[in-house]
Amino acid sequence: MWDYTDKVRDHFLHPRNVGDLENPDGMAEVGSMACGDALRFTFKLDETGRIGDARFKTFGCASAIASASALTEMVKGLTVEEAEKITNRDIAAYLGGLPDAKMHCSVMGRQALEAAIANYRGAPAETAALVCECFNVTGREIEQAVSENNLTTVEEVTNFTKAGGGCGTCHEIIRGIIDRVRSENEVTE
Amino acid sequence: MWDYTDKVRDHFLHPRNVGDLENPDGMAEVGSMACGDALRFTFKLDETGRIGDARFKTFGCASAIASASALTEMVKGLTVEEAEKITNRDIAAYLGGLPDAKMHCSVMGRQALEAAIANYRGAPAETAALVCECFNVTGREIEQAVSENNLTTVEEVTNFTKAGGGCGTCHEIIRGIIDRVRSENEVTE
Amino acid sequence: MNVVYLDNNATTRIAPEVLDAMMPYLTGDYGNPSSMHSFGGRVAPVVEEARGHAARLIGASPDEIIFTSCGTESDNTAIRSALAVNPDKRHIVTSRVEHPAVRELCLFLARNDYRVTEVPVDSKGRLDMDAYRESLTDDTALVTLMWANNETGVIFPVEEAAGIARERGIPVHTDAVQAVGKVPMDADSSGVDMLSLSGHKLHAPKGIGVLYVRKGTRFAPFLIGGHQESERRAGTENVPYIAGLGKACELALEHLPDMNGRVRRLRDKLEQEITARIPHVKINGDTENRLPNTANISFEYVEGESILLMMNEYGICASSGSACTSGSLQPSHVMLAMGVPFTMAHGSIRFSLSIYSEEAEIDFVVDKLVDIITTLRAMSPFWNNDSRPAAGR
Amino acid sequence: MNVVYLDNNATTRIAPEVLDAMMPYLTGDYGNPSSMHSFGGRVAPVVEEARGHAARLIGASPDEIIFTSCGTESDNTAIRSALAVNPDKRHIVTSRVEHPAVRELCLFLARNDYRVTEVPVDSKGRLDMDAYRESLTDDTALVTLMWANNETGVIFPVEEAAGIARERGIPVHTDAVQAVGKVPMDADSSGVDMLSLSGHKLHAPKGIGVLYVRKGTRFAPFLIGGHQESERRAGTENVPYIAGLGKACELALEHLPDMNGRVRRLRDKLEQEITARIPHVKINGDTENRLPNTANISFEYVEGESILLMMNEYGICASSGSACTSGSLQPSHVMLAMGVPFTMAHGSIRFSLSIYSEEAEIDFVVDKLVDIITTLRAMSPFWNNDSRPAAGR
Ligand SMILES: Cc1ncc(COP(=O)(O)O)c(C=O)c1O
Ligand SMILES: Cc1ncc(COP(=O)(O)O)c(C=O)c1O
Ligand code: FES
Ligand code: FES
Repeated sequence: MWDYTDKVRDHFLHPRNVGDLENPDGMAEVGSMACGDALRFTFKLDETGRIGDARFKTFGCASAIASASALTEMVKGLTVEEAEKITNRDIAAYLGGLPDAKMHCSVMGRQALEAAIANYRGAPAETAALVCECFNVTGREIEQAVSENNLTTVEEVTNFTKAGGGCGTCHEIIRGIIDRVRSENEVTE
Repeated sequence: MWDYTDKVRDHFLHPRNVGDLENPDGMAEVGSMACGDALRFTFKLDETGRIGDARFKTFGCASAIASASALTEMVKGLTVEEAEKITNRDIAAYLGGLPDAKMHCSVMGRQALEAAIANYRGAPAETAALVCECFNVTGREIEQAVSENNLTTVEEVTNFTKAGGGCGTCHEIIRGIIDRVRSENEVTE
Repeated sequence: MNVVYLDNNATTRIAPEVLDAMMPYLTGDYGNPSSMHSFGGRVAPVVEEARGHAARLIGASPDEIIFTSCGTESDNTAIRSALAVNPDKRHIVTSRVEHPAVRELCLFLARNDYRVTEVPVDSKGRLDMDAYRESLTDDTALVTLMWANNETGVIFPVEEAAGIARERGIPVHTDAVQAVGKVPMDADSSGVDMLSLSGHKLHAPKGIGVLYVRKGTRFAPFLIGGHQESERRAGTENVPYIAGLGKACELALEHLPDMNGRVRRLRDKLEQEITARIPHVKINGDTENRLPNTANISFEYVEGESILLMMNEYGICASSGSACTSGSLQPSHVMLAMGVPFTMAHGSIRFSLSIYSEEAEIDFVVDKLVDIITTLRAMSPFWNNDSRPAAGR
Repeated sequence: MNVVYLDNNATTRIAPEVLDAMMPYLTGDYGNPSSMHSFGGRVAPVVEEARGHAARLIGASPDEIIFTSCGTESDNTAIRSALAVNPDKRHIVTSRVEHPAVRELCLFLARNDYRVTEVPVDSKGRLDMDAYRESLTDDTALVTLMWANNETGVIFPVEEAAGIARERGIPVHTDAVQAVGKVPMDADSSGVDMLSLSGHKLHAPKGIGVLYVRKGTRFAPFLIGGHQESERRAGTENVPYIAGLGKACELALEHLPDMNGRVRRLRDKLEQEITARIPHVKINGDTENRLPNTANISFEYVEGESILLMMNEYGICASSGSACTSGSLQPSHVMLAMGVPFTMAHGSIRFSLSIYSEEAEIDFVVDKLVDIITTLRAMSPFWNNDSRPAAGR
């Protein structure tokens, strides 16, 4: 805390623009729980073609939260082309600097921005947050496997996707995905 | 100091019977300057055949001085045969004990007593305090060489007795002996 | 702001009595105990009195106590000594969850001509005794196992492990830095040959420790130089801290019942209230066999540093893993060894109480935590606002 | 009884300002600087401020400063590190008059696969530079030479020696424990790669030291464990003593002129009066090149412990050789290396002053010494009562 700037502290304790936008023009998820930080970033353009609103959700340390909060503030009012020029150093500078060991938080912000812009330009929404680090399997892949094959146990998911077949630390998340997909299916059924 | 008994402290600060007796009945010198402690011990019998007086001179640490002082007190009033039974442990006990590392001081006392009694019984006075450790040469030997051969330098003494031919730490003492013998000779000449 | 200090496994306040015991040697009585004048010499008995108190606390005799500069030095000394006196044996047995003062040294040795077996633990942090038994070989120079874990408080069956090693003639060291003063201990009957403790975990200052070396144990000094500590640890004696540690050991013995009664109940209350009022939390470690002061709690779907820093806003001090590992992105090696899932490992917080902890503090912490976890989960992409995990999205 | 403390090379009083600087961290501010809460974190800058003061005193930059637990640890760390980073070289060059913290370790290494050359000194304690030059070989892993001798105060030409070694690519360590704070020093331009100092020689407490390691010097830690001191020295930081050492370094820099002016004159007066009033005394060591506070004086035909203990009766503190060697029957290795004859070596006393020393104390000591030496000589079999040596009787 003592080597965070006041600006970081402020954005951590009073984060701006927390949440998810409905029907965003661009969205991306980067990072993973295994890595220790993850970020979901969404934005919407206004009638003038500029970024009118942006939101984030972050799992991570104080500087991850602050970097995401800063990013949402920084992009507002910019065109996509202008926003595209924001670097991770810009994010860190906006916050008055980040400790060396925490610069990766600004990098994550930059990555999310990039991926969300790509999504806006037509790439599939990158909800590629890795769930299983051991086998490099994203949440979306697991979701698909569960819903398409009506899977109900982690073991089944492992059989279909390999996810969960290594260290086992992702089992809880896989179980969460199963629960969610099943409850969604119940609703729709 | 803190691990010396009050008795040691007392005999160190207020030693009894310091000095040399003239025409002693028994005398001895033990130890050497190189060893770090040395003791000259003399005694005289009274008319009843008991030890009437005893004196010491000590070069050494507090417990060496105290041990010698104690020894002179202990022997007074004893017959030579009784005195002969005094052990180094008796000396230490008389002082209320000595630190382990200092027991050798009581041993030196015992040795001086033994040698002085031997001298009383006819052995030559043991003024055998080593002057030169390297070549095991006593003060008396050097004295003799100096006086018989009229030596005037340390080098000459080394030539005659070997004393001083090693580490050289005894040179000062040898010089002292030369000075003394020569001044004594001057007087008698 | 009032500080609520629940980070006593990281370091403790210096007890006022301890400071009092130190003050003479920080002011007028500054002599060197090895000096030949009584101004210095009179502080030598102070060192010996402290040695007696340390010995009594751990069930040893005073000449088995060597004062060192910290727990790390005690650990390093023990391990290096065991290897030095037995140069032909090249194998070390330890656990996966040791403090860095043991673990990093073992890892270093593993890169330098030694074989190191890290015995695993189960999901509750309990030592795998079968694996332990199997790990011992004729080439084993040392077993080093912590008495209690700094992150979870889990207590290892060190005495049983020592018995097994001794049967095979293998010397045993235990890092008891977290256990001393929190649970009763008898080094003498424990079967261990060497035992480390650190002053700043028991209300003495940082920068003083003890290595217990059982009488008759072959020993090679680590710091080589002057004759201090009966030639077993060179360096002018830190008289003020030694005096302070002595007093701290005396107090710790007195306070053992409070630690194992009132403090244990406060810890239990903390855990119960948190699990009752916050969903998706988990207590890490073997709750049957634990230090009375330690609670290691995982808050799923949020990250530890954020929790710590939000608590910090309320003056609440705790830690995430050990102080040493805080700030790194990796969950602690202890959590990893226990197989705690990342969802929980990243959000694990250690609360460690002391005899100075009070019930009102516990209540305050629980109240604030409810808010903090809610706030952070609202920001988490892995959490839905209807209080359910949103895993995988 | 008033204490006249002339044993400052053994240890010093803690300066009141130093104690003041320490007190916050001995009381309310007990946090661990590595903690993630600001209660702990706010003491981290305290450590850095102290590092700055230590660096300024010795002419280094702060990141070249490693805090250790004592001078002995600094010395051991430096020597072990130099050998560890250069495992193929098996030769060490040192002097005959080093402190045990260097010498005993070198002797230990000489029994364990290393060759050690102890460069001799002359009768004034001056390093034999020709022998030094010749001692260096392609196999030399380290030169370790003290900056100033603890018993005599003699200053070695460490900078010149370092230059010679550096030309051959040999790393140089200097034990500057006695020199720091007594003579000006600039580690940066000195050419040495590592330098040790100890707090308790400069009015900080016993149990804190510094190892300076020049930027770019390859280094292997001695204490292995946590990440403290930028991974160069594990163990929870001794914050109070570090803060105290910082203040002590700041003060020492301020007091350098007093030390080299007033204190030096007091020391000179002590020597002059003693030699004037007591026959058969000798000043040991190179009086041209000496610490300003140290006088080593031999009183012939009497033994050191007796002198010390008689002075002790008057509250006068000094030492015979170093505190470590006192109590042994052998004259110190320093006196032996200088070839001081036994008649004088056994009766050598070290008086070491500090900025707290006063003229009245010096007068008092001289008066008492006249009596003491007379008394002891009257008891000596090597002395006649007419004030002449009686050597050989
Ligand atoms: C020259 C020298 N080196 C090293 C040391 C050792 O320092 P410490 O007692 O802090 O270990 C001392 C003093 O004891 C010393 O005088
Ligand atoms: C289990 C354990 N061992 C060793 C240590 C190291 O002790 P110190 O910080 O005194 O070096 C600690 C604490 O830091 C610890 O918790
Ligand atoms: S992270 Fe999925 S099995 Fe290791
Ligand atoms: S003692 Fe005489 S030469 Fe060594």
